[in-house]
Amino acid sequence: MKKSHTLALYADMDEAANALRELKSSGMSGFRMEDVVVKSPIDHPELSELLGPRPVYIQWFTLLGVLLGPTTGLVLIASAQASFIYQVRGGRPVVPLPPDMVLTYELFILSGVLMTVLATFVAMKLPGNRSPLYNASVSEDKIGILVKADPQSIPQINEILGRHKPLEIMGDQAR
Amino acid sequence: MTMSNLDRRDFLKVLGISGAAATLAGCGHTSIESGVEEVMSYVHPQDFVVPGIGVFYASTCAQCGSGCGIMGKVREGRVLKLEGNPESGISGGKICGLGQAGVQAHYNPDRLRTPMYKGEGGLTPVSWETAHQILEQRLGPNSPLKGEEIAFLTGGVSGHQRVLLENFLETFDSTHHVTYDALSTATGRAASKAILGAEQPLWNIHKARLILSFGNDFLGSGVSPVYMARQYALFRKAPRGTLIQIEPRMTLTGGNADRWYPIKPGTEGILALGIAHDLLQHEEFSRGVPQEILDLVKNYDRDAVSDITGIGSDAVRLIAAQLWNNTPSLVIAGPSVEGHSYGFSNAAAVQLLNVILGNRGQTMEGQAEHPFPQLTPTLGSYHALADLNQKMAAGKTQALLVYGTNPVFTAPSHLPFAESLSNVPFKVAFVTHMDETAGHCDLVLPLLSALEDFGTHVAEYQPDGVEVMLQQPLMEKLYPESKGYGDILLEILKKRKPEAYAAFPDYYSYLKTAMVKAKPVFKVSDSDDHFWEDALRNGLVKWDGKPTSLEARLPALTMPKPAELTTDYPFYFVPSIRPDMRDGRHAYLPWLQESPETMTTVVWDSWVEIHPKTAEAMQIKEGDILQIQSATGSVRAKAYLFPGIQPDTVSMPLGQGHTQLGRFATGVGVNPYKILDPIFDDHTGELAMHATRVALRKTGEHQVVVKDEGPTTFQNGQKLVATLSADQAKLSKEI
Amino acid sequence: MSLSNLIQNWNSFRTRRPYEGQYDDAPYKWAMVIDLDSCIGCNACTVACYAENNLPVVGKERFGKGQAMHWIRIERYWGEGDTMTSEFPDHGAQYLPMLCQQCEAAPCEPVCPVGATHHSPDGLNTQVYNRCVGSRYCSANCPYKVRYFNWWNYPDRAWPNPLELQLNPDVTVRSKGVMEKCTFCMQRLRAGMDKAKTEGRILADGEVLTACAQACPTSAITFGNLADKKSKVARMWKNQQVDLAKDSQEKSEEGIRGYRILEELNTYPSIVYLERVRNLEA
Amino acid sequence: MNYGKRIFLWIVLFWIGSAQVFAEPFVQGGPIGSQTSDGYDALGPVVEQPIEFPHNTHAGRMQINCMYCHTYARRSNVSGIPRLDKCMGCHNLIEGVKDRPRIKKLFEYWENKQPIPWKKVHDLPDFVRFNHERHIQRFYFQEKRPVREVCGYCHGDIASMTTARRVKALSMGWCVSCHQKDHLEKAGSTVTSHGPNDCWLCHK
Amino acid sequence: MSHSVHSHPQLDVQVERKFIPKQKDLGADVTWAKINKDVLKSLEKPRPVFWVIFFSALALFSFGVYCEVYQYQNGMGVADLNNPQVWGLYIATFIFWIGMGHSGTLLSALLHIIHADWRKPIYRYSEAMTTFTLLTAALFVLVHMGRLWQFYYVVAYPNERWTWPNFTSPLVWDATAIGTYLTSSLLFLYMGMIPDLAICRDNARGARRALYRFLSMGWQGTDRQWANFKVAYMTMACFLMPLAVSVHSIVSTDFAVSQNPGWHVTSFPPYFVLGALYSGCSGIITLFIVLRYVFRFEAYMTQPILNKLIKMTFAIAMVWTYLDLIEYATTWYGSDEVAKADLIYRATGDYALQFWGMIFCAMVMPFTLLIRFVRHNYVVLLIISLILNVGMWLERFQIITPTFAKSHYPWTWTAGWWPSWVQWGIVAGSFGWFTMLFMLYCKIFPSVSMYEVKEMVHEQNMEEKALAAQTDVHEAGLVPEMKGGQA
Repeated sequence: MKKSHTLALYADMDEAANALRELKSSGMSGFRMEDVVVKSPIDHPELSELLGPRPVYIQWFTLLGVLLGPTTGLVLIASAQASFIYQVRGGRPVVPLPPDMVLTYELFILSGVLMTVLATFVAMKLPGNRSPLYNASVSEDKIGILVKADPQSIPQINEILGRHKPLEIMGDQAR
Repeated sequence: MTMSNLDRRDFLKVLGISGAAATLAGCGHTSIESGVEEVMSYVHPQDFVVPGIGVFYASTCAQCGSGCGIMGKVREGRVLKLEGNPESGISGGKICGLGQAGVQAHYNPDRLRTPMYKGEGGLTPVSWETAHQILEQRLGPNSPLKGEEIAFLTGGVSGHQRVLLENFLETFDSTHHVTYDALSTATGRAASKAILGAEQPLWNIHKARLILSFGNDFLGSGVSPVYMARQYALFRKAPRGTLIQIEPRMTLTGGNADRWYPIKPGTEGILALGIAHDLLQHEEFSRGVPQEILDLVKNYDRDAVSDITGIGSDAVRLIAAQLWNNTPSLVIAGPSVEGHSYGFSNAAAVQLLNVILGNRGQTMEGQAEHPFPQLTPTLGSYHALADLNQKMAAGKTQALLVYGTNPVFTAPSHLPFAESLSNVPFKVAFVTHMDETAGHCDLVLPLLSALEDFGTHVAEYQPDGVEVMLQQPLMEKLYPESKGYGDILLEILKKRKPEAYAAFPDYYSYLKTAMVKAKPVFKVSDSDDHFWEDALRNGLVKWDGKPTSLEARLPALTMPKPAELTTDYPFYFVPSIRPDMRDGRHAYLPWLQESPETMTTVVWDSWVEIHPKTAEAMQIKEGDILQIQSATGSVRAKAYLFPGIQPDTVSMPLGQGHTQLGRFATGVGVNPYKILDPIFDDHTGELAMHATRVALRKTGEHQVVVKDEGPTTFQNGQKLVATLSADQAKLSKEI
Repeated sequence: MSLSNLIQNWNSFRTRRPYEGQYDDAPYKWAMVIDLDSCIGCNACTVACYAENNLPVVGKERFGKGQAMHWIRIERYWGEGDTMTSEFPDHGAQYLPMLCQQCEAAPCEPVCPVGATHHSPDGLNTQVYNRCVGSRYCSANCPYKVRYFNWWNYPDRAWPNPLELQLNPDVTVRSKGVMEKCTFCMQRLRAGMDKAKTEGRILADGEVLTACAQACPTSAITFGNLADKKSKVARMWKNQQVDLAKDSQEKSEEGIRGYRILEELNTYPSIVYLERVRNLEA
Repeated sequence: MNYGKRIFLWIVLFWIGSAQVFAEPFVQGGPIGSQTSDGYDALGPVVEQPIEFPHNTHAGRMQINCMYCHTYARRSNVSGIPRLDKCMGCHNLIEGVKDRPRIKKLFEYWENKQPIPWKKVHDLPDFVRFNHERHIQRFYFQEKRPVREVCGYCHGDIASMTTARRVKALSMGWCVSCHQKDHLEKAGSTVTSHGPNDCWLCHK
Repeated sequence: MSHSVHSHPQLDVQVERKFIPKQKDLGADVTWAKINKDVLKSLEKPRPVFWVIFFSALALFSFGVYCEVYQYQNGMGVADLNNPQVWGLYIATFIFWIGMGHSGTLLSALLHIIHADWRKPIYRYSEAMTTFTLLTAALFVLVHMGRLWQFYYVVAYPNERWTWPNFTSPLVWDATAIGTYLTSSLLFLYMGMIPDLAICRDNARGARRALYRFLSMGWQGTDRQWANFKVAYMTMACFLMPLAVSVHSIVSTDFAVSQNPGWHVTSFPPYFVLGALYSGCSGIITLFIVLRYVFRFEAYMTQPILNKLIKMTFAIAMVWTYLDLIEYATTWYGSDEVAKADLIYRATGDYALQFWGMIFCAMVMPFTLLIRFVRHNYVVLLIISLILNVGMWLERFQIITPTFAKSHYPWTWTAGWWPSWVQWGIVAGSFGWFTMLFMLYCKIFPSVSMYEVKEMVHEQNMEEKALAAQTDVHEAGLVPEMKGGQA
């Protein structure tokens, strides 16, 4: 079943929080709290808390990066040094550990960073298209609450949202 | 390895010049190419010729008169490098830097490539046809020239070049062969002859326990430096001999001395007499010494000698004591002893020591008698040039041929050779490079380089029997318009005296015939061809002459006291001889210009050496440009502070200051020959090169001295060159 | 497989050099002895090197800027300290032929970013011209300062025609931006070693010499194969009690002349110098 | 988050796979002939020679050993172009072909005593030294491989060409790939060794 | 600005001692909407002096390019480098630029980790500075290379030559470290900029809008995006801090692994890191003043923030001074005679002017930062921050040149070596290149982080709310700023 969206803009954080609280406690069918999205110019942990647990998985990617990067890096470097045209340099061992550790360390960081960035973009679903219900003011100073729900629940949701002094309520149909 | 001359020439043909040019691209040509370079092969080569592998050919080094046997590495028709020829008793497989640079003389970009004839606008290129016409017209069979009207001015020549030259003059009923050497040792040779009975005795350096050298740079610019250096190496092995060097300016040999004494220039004879004075106290030495000598020596006690020479009386005693303790010894004199108005007496006083010490037969012997005296080198002198100059100035000389010498550059300014040249109607120069003298000549003939021409050489100093050294081409001639010196002379001779010379198509056949004719003397039983091939392969033929004994004479001597320095000219002036530049004829060789002078490490320049103490007193810093003023003239040069010089002395190297000797020599440095005063040796009439006195004037200008050494000339506590006292060394245990 | 290669040869890859007996089984280890008592500072070696190795003549201006290219240079010192100890150099000058010391633990090698310089199996410090990118780190790190950089494109003008005909075809002419240094006349050694290998032997002592050793009029330079215990150079090293793999040498008695320059920097040079001897009482 | 987990898995796989690919060149060298990234073709250009020498006739039809003409290959760095008198040695005696244009040209050179200006086909960079002698000695004389194979490893099947043309990459990686292989030390022996790996062996 | 007391520097101590209320980092008038307006305006219309700076930088850069082309064509000889003096200004300036790059990370990463909020208005441009200084430094790697056209030999990639770079070379470590650092800080900069790019996107038109749209990748500021963003940002900050330390430590090994006197110093890594932070901080001060004026950022780059920045700079300067002095002390009291001679040569030899110049500029001048007048006079402060950086550049110069001039080997010592105009030209060009890039950046991208300043405003508001709610008047705002006793 195709879902519909509605977006409410709030100037005040407390009002937005109240709106969320009410949405959460309304217990109505046709929408899930997971589908509620808060759009804000800055991070508002207070609001996020109300949305329920939304775990972040980036650190696992980071862990993967810092494990794979240095190990494959070290093996590659050491094998390159030990490859057929290996040469002795300055009396040092052909596979010298301290220099290799330096490079391994750099690779550790590099792969960690790259994996983190990659994971972040994946997690943030970027690059992606903006939702049609986007309002430029959420990047300025307003807080937007975007709710995805069954079309029949939308009026009820709009009502809840409208109770907390929204500046504007937009919906799919408003377009 | 038999090879006819023609085959040889074919082999020496340069192949793959394009290959060489591509080498220049160096790292530029970094990818794999196809069809860009050419690769050629010989038409009909000898079997041993393998591309990519060098073949060594023996020849003789013509860079100086030492007559070292050399080998040239030839590959793809190019001579790449010269090495010493192990067959040669002189070089023994070794070679000096000057010799190595022979290859650059050959490939020099400034070589003369065509004959030149003086026309309206100076010298202009002409064809050989024209050149031959001119030569025939002037010197051909119809030439009216006779006797001293014709003069052949050369540097030292030997071997068949000399024979041909003299034969050539003979057809004019002339013996007017003038040999000029700007660095003539005629005075010293005369003194040696007078005392020891030989102009140039053999020195058994390696047998000597002590060498006392008065300014003789036998390791650097002496009579046979490579041979001497080889002997020196033996001398330094156990039991190690001691070298004491006494001279006003430290030479390369002085730099290697165990003890070096700076002496006031011109007082060497007095020091020698002072040493003799000490020695003659002992009956052992004074036995057989004539009374005149004893009387003469009596006046030179240590203190008197010390006053005059600037060498402490303790040092005089020490030197005498060492001569006493270390026998056999060897006492030799060099240019700084000879170059005074009383140079002969000075050198004789030094040689006297050898007689007193009984070095004859021990460390000094006579050279072996040469079976072909006509091949021996002619030794130059200054007064020969002065005589010629007089004749020329008087208009007596109608034709002058110049070969292997450059008097316009090396004659001092009081001998106006260039001006006198204008009195001679016909002047021919045989050169490989345009030089100052050739620039004043009417006809300049381009010679083959020493690596392209045949020839024979006999060294002035023959250490081991007698060798006739062969010079042969290592390469096809670079410039088709150049000709061999022998070939040119032979061509004129063929016209003047066809009955004797028509049989020889070229100088090569003349040489071969002459050498083969001399075969019996060398006690070889081979066939003629075999003998000749052997000679070419070895680069020499050898005759086992035994050293002769020396007969000592002790003539009466007078030893003048040198005049004091005056306030007008408060410095002694010592022109120093660079081992690589000699009289300046090698200044066009870039390797030599770039190789740092051994004592100062200066490159590409002239400079004036001053003792740091003197410089401090005069507030002179390194690089200050000084005017060096003698009574005759002045030059400007950068100051270089040099501790190895007597403080009242300044010294300049000879050889630079060319105005016409190719791109590498022209405009580099100044020519100190031009400020030498007209002072001559009383006995021989030679120019007294060390007798000039100069004044220094600061010009206020400053330039950086280009040299290899950095701001410090000390080891600064690092163990770089460690020195071990001779009594601690265990050389006999070494390998 | 690289990993198995790595694991199999781990020990050899982890060995520090030099170690005692390193060249016992090797056919060659090139080394030199320079007798400073015989050296007269005549520059014959320098010119020989120019001739053999295609060294460019840089000219006065560039020489003055310190851009000379002599792989072997004759240094002339006046004393051990930092000033003259007497008014005159009483015991002559102190000459030192300085060339690449072919260090066993060369400071130049590990720092090259592209590995253009490394240690060859016969104990030479190599320089691969085409690999060089010109970072000059090796020269910065060389305690002897015997590496020379092509500051200019010398092939352009150092050999005006026909001087270029003299160039040795066995040696690359280096273009601008490349580091170069003494190779112990590798082209000669290479040709000799190849010939010997074809004939199934190793090179005899003295069969191949470097250009400097061959020219040296006083034979002050002895060159040879240290791995061959019977060679002159090996006997001299032994006689002078210099051990390749030690950074300080213990001498059994006074008066043994062999030493290596700046040995205390742990470079393990392949050139032993013999102290200059002077009769200091003269 | 299923999406994330899938991505996670993909990354792990990709990483391991790319490490394998990355390691490959120094493990195995990659496919021979593929190392031409420096901008030249593995197949060299057609080179026009002064005489269009028919290798296919000499080496192909006549079955003449390469080293009969390129006689220096076994004793020098360079294999060399045969000397002119070598060509003449045979062609003087072969009357049947004397009127052919190529042979006429050859005689022209010979009569003028002119070397023939051949163009180099296998021209390595100037800083590289390749020693024919060692390769011929090792593989032809010691290992007793057929001469076609020994020469052909670098020069290709010359017997099928008229004038020679470069067919192998001749790049450093290409050289190294062969040096790295184990070769029999002698014919009949089982002892193997790989080629030397000293930089200064080939770089001068 | 609610300052009531102004003091004269000379009279500083005699100023009437009284409590000065602690200033807020941002003024009370800053609202979210104003932030957007101000910052976006900076992208449109900076003061005209912007163009003066930009075009002079472009001119300098062009001259540098000319010098480099000249050097490329003729060989490194035109730089008057020679056998011992193989590096010259190129490596000195390389290290200088790498060093400059370190403080951006310090501000953005370390201060982010420890939640020092005052960093927020100024971290963006410092990070941009990091990126561009690294780009400038990377130029020197190439400029310095004798065979620039073969630079790819240094890169580790499977190739037809079957060769690898030498992993034992500190230069390869350098390359790796700088590559990592550049990549990471570029990503860090970019990632931190995404919300701001979205703001730009929402307010721009035309080509700019397309650019911002492309770069912001569709950021909408959803709670999930913010949550992930925060975690990722913190994670990267944690990576960047040790990375920055490792980068300059590795750069120091270029010297420390060699045996050259004056380089073979154990304390070089921390010394270099601190030197880097030091020069970076003074660079940030310079740019602070410039940006504040050029882009009219007076409301965000406020005196209290500057004060904190200066305090941090001073502290770093002191640590650096200490490390520098103990380096001398260990050499002086050590037994390495060559190193000692080298130290003496530095202080008394040909480069004594540079040495004492460094001591003056980098060790003495920081003390002027203690003077209140200096801290409050932007012109003076600008000059002083430049002097500090001149000092730090001289420090790099006198690490390299005197060591080459007087190394282990006396024969190759040099006297009075001096770089040629080509070197100076390229160094000048590098300043032009950096300034050009940086100015261009500030013109195109928001150089003050809008969303973080918003956070800051938000937090200040919350704090005030909390304060108002509390009855306890603990002297949050009454801590005396000046040293001195109680009234």
